[in-house]
Amino acid sequence: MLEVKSLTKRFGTKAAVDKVSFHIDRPMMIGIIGRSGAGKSTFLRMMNRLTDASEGELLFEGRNVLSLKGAEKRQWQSDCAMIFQQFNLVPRMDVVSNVLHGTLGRRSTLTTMFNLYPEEDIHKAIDILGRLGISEHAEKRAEALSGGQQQRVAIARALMQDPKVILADEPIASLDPMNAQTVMEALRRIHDEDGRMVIANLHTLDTARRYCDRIIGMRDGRVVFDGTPAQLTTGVARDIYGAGADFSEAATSTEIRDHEAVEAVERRLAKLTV
Amino acid sequence: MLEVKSLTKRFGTKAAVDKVSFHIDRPMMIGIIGRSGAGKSTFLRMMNRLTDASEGELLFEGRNVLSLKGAEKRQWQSDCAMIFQQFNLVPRMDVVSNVLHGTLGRRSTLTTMFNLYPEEDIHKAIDILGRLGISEHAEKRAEALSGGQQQRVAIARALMQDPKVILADEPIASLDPMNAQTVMEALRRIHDEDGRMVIANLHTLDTARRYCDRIIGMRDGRVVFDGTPAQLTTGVARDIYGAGADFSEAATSTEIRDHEAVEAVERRLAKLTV
Amino acid sequence: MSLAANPSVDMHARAKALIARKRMLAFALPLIVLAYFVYIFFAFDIAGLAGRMRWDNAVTLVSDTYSYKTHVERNNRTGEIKVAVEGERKGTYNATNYPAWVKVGEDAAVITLDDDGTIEIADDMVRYDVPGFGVIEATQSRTGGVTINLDPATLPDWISYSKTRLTVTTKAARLSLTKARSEVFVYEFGWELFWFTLESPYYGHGLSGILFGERIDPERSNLMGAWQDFWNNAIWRHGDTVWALFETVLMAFLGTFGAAIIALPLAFLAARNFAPLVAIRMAARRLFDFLRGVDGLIWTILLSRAFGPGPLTGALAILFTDTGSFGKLFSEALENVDEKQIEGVASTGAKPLQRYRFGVIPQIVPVLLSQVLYFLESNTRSATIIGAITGGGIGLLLTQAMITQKDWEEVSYYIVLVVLLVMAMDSFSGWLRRRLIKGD
Amino acid sequence: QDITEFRLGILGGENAQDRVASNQCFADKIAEALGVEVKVFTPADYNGVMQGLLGGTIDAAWMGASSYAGTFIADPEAVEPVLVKQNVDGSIGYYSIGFARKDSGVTSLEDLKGKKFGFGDPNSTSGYLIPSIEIAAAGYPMQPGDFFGDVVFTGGHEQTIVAVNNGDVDAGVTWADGLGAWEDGYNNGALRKAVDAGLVDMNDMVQIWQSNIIPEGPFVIRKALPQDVKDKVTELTANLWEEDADCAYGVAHGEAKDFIPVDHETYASIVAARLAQSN
Amino acid sequence: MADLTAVSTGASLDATRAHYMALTRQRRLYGGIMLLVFVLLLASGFGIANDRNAGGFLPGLPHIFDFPADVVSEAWAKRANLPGHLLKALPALIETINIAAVATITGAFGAIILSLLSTNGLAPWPRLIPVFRRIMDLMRALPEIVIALVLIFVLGSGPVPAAIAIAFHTVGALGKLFSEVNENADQKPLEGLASVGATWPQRMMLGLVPQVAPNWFSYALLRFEINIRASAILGFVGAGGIGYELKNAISWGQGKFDEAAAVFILLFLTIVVFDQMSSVVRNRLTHGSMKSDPLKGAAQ
Ligand SMILES: Nc1ncnc2c1ncn2[C@@H]1O[C@H](COP(=O)(O)OP(=O)(O)OP(=O)(O)O)[C@@H](O)[C@H]1O
Ligand SMILES: Nc1ncnc2c1ncn2[C@@H]1O[C@H](COP(=O)(O)OP(=O)(O)OP(=O)(O)O)[C@@H](O)[C@H]1O
Ligand SMILES: [Mg+2]
Ligand SMILES: [Mg+2]
Repeated sequence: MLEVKSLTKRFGTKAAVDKVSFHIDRPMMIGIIGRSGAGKSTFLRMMNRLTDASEGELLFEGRNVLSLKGAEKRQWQSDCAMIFQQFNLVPRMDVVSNVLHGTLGRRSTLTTMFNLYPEEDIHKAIDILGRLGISEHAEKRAEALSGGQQQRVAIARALMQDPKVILADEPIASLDPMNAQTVMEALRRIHDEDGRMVIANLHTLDTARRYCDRIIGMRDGRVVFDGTPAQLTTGVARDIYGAGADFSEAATSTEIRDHEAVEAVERRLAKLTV
Repeated sequence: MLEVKSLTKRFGTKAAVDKVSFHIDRPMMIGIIGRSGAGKSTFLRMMNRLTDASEGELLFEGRNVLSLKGAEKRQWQSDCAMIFQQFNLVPRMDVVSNVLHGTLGRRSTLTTMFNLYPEEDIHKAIDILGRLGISEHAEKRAEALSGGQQQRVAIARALMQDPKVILADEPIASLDPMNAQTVMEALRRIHDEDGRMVIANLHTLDTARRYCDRIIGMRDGRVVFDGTPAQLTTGVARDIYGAGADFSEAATSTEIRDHEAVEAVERRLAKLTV
Repeated sequence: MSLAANPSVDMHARAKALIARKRMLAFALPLIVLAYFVYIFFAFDIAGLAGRMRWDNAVTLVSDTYSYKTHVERNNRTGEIKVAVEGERKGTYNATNYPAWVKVGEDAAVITLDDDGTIEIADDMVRYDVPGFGVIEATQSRTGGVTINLDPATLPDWISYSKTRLTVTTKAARLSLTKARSEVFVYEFGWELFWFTLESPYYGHGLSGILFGERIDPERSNLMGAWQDFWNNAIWRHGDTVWALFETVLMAFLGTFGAAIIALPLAFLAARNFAPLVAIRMAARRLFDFLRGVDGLIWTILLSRAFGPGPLTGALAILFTDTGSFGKLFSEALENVDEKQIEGVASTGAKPLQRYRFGVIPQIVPVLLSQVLYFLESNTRSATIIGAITGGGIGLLLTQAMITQKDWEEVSYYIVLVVLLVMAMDSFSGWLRRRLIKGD
Repeated sequence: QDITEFRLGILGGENAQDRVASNQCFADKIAEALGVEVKVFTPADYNGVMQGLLGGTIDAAWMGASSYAGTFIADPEAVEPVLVKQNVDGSIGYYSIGFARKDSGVTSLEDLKGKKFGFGDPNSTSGYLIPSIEIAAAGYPMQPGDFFGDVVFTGGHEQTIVAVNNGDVDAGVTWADGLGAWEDGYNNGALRKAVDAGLVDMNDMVQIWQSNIIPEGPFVIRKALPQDVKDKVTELTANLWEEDADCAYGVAHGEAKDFIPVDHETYASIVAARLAQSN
Repeated sequence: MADLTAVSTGASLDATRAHYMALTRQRRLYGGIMLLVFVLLLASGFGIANDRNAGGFLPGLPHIFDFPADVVSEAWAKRANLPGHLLKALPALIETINIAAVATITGAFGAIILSLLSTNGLAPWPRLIPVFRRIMDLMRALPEIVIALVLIFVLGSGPVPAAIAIAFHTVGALGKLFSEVNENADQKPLEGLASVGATWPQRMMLGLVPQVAPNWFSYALLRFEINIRASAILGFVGAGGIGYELKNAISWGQGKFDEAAAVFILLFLTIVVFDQMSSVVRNRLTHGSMKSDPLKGAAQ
């Protein structure tokens, strides 16, 4: 279904993604982990064709999507939805319009210019919002929503594309734990119910473990782990993160604890590390 | 020394401070507690003459400070220093200048405009900063300092006024526990060493208990408690905060808990500070 | 952290140096400005200016803005006597409607002034009875010139006398006598004939008389007739003035929005993050600089050959400069757009135009709108100046009235209108800005 | 070819509104004669009308002598002068008048050695072009420093009068019709208007110089217009005093005798003067 | 906790749909009407202007370069004179720049005072705020040319009337922008100073000015740029400076176009140079430290 063959992206001389190869044969929920700068975002952006690859192939259902051009490229983009860490919505537009942007790839330029969407698309958008539990905000501007709600709007936009693959680049990194859980559950449910492939960059191990079927670990642009959640032991995690023996997962956990106290210490930490 | 006689402040029809009366006969360290909106800030602001009172008298050493005008009012303000929750320094100015602002009340407008501060004032400012342990930051801009350091600059400014009374409006509310402690200790030390009267609004019971000689509790603009720390039992606290039987002081405590998470971070902290 | 740390002596010295530096700065800036002003004092010759200043001109000007004069003139060759507001043909009284303060007889006129002074014109003689001074009597003859009953050596400075001419200037009136004519200017408060000219049957009728009184002109209803005569007032020309105001707004409107429409696509070419080629971006930027650098007024002159005088030329001149200004402002706004939104739209497979429409436009619309409306207001003011050159709008009327220095009351009328217009545009654009940017 | 509209340009020292109003009857007559709409334009300065005539956006105009010369120099084929205003005394000209304050002791050009002389607008025939040439020809060179201490432009006739009266300049030039008496500021001209407005008292003023007669500005028509249009407009204008004296009064902005034919020769000297003043 | 299991019921979704569709239809209608009105206004406005103009838009378009071409060709023919003309116009240019500078400095000073008097929370007499605001509106609304012409009448022509006229307008224009900046200033430092007994001038000077000075300066620079233009333009009505030279040369027509070209080049270069300089300085000044957009109230 999806085959990545020594995919490489170089910025200048530095390889952000370095001969990445793996193979996925059925729709799964896949988590990519790795520390900052490992190349996770770059990989997803290449897959969505927001960035061009330097080398390698990425075959989806047998077709190399990296060589697509013009209308075909846009067709692929509309088949392969992307969800961003910062939601990347149009904040001044209302929620439904943002969701309807998911149809841009298949509608003519002229009608969309004047916001003229077919009625069935509008209905579908509201249905999707309903499915994600935020239909009552349909008329509000996107900027008026909380982070978790905005991310769900972004997911709704992705669903509106009716994509075969959903890419999510650290979808919960700017959310508080409560919202993070809602969003991850939404993604999982979409995978379970619609059978779409979901690839999510995650920066927390326990999230990856809890929600994904398969986890790929990256380090310095290379794949250093590829397996099930069960195989992801603390030792492996240390490898991926290049951490020493004192590594504790707790520091990156999203579970709800005594935030006040933790934050207080975190602040001291931040001050000291400056 | 200080006598408050049915002091009242009305905003519209609502009385923010409602016939407050009490009497203090020697310099003490006094804590005012009460939940948000109880009228604590309004009382201090009236005392410093930042806000005008609606009714009542406030006699300091026999003189009603509420009826002072013009230069006499400014003279009183310079005798009665105020420390704010948000420090209220001039962020783009250096620390010494901020401290020197404490002398504005007794210097002519023109000389201060051109930075014509007498040399002994500058020396005194540095000495005060030294006493508070931040003299090495004297040349930095105030905005470049941490919250705790800024609050100590604000205290230095207050001391520079050589005031008879120091008012502090929730001086530690925007500080982390470590800084909070430093600041409260500084205030206490000033009281102990210089014998100045200190009145501090506090929102945490344990802080008030630990540092103050006398505690006044306010609720809905009225004084509902006036006594020693020992008299401030949990039952009384429930009264002040209008809480039910499930009230636990822990909710407002500043002590550090959640040992597991904290320890994890502390460990990282330890590593970094080496 | 220890509270007992002792500040080093070094810190004392450094703090002192710091304050000393700040003190220097505090003095330096005012001193530089002062030095510059001293230079200007000499460069602009302010000292000489004080001597050249003419307060009497200012007084003439100011008093003329709220008062008007009526000429009573005897042509000494024909003996004909004429009473006319501002000496204008259109304001000439006929025998039936002389104002109450003047009695015109056969070759004679008697004027009673506000301060109880009287002026008499009879034949070749004028007699001015000035209260508190006495009677000034003068005659002219073809051979003997002007003679006066006072001693020419001891005249007060408000009487100017020579063999050919006598001028007497008092608060209430001005009298002059030459061989050719005897003239009296009588000053009165107000803007003369502002509502109706002397020809109108409504002249001299009050508002209530017109609204509720009997029909004055049998041909027309009172309201209708009064409106017509007011609108077509031959001296003040209210109708033309309103038209001129409209033309001014029209120039500003067309120029501003035309420029915005043209500048928007060009701004994409000049924005770093959208320009296809550096060369194109540079070319677009220089074009904007050029359009802006040549002021609107100069564009007016340059365009006048092709389009001739008129409001279109003014609108085009505003359009040219503002295309430059908008181009620069818009391209800066475009360079500040948030890439995330564009990427979000692009990731759905949107076409380039759709990317601009949904990724870029919603972001820059508030900025653009606010700038365009701001310019609309300030261009209304510019349009008055441009109109003065290109021949259109209220600006032409205003500058012409000022340059000819004839009727300062008209000048003040136009100034009031311009100020009201600009203030109205100011609040209108402010209102629109709030509506459009807060809403949608 | 046919024309669809006729555009009349008007210059003059009057308020724009008055200019339109006093020429409205004239415009109506042309409209009637030609059967097309007539528009009246009143640009603020000489340049506006000159550019209009040169660019073909104005079809006919009353011009100043100097601005006609300027138009001719720019394009000799643009316009032709057809009529000129004839004064009540039969002349077709007016004068440039040099004047000074009486109390300054200046009574002739000779007295102005080393003093400050003021012109009006550099585009004005009587305020600059003619006096700058004739005074220089009389032996008083106009280069600042040669004879006069300084030579400045005040900006216009009205400003010159104010400047002389205020003592900003020691003497200046302005225009007058040369009829009537000096003490009235003549019958017509900038001085007379200033006297009427109460800006100056002629008792304080003294005349120090007068130019040769300067031809009034011509009524010009664009050469490219169809011949019958030119003929009709010219004929109509020439008969204006005879047929509608009131209207003619407005067009001439004042009393006059007639509009009489004129040709380019009348302005040849002005053209020469203007060329001489060009770089 | 917003949960996903509680899927919205069909009924409420239908209501949302219906409501949103109604909203969309209404928006489309309003949007369409607004667009139509705007286009109609623009078109009819253009029609009126075109009709009232001496020359039409379309016939004029091919001749748009006739006049510039005349100027350029004559200037080129007499290019040997250019350096001389440039030199001759230089004093006038300096005068123009001086006018703008003096007007900007004095105007900014007045604007600072008026803006402080009319900012909520800063004004010493809050009740007079509307009065000072109206004063600024009035000063802004009066075109410079009007003030200049009146002053020329009283003071005689020269740079002073122009400087006063521009300064007057600058007070109004900058005053409005300054008071917007002041409004965004942080009140806390001011309150801090008030608590030590500082006087009003001390509070403004020591508490407010450090916060807002960069923004004030940035706006003043922008205004300086605009004022150079304004002072050049006032020269057209006899207020001295380079505009007067340009007007005299350009309206003389054929014969002095070389002079006009020289003055024009000088003026254009000056404007561009100052424009670029001020935008460089402003960019540096406001980099990061500003809340409000300095270009929001750009050229007037
Ligand atoms: N546009 C770019 N130009 C140059 N280098 C880039 C660019 N984008 C990414 N990089 C570099 O490529 C490397 C991989 O970046 P990438 O954003 O993919 O990492 P990541 O795993 O997503 O990290 P994070 O968790 O911080 O988002 C980094 O070293 C980064 O600096
Ligand atoms: N300027 C004002 N205008 C109107 N009401 C005010 C104003 N300032 C304070 N109040 C009201 O007065 C009451 C007392 O306010 P105050 O700030 O003194 O309470 P507080 O005890 O300091 O509370 P907190 O702990 O939140 O600071 C509150 O209800 C508040 O809303
Ligand atoms: Mg990333
Ligand atoms: Mg409080």
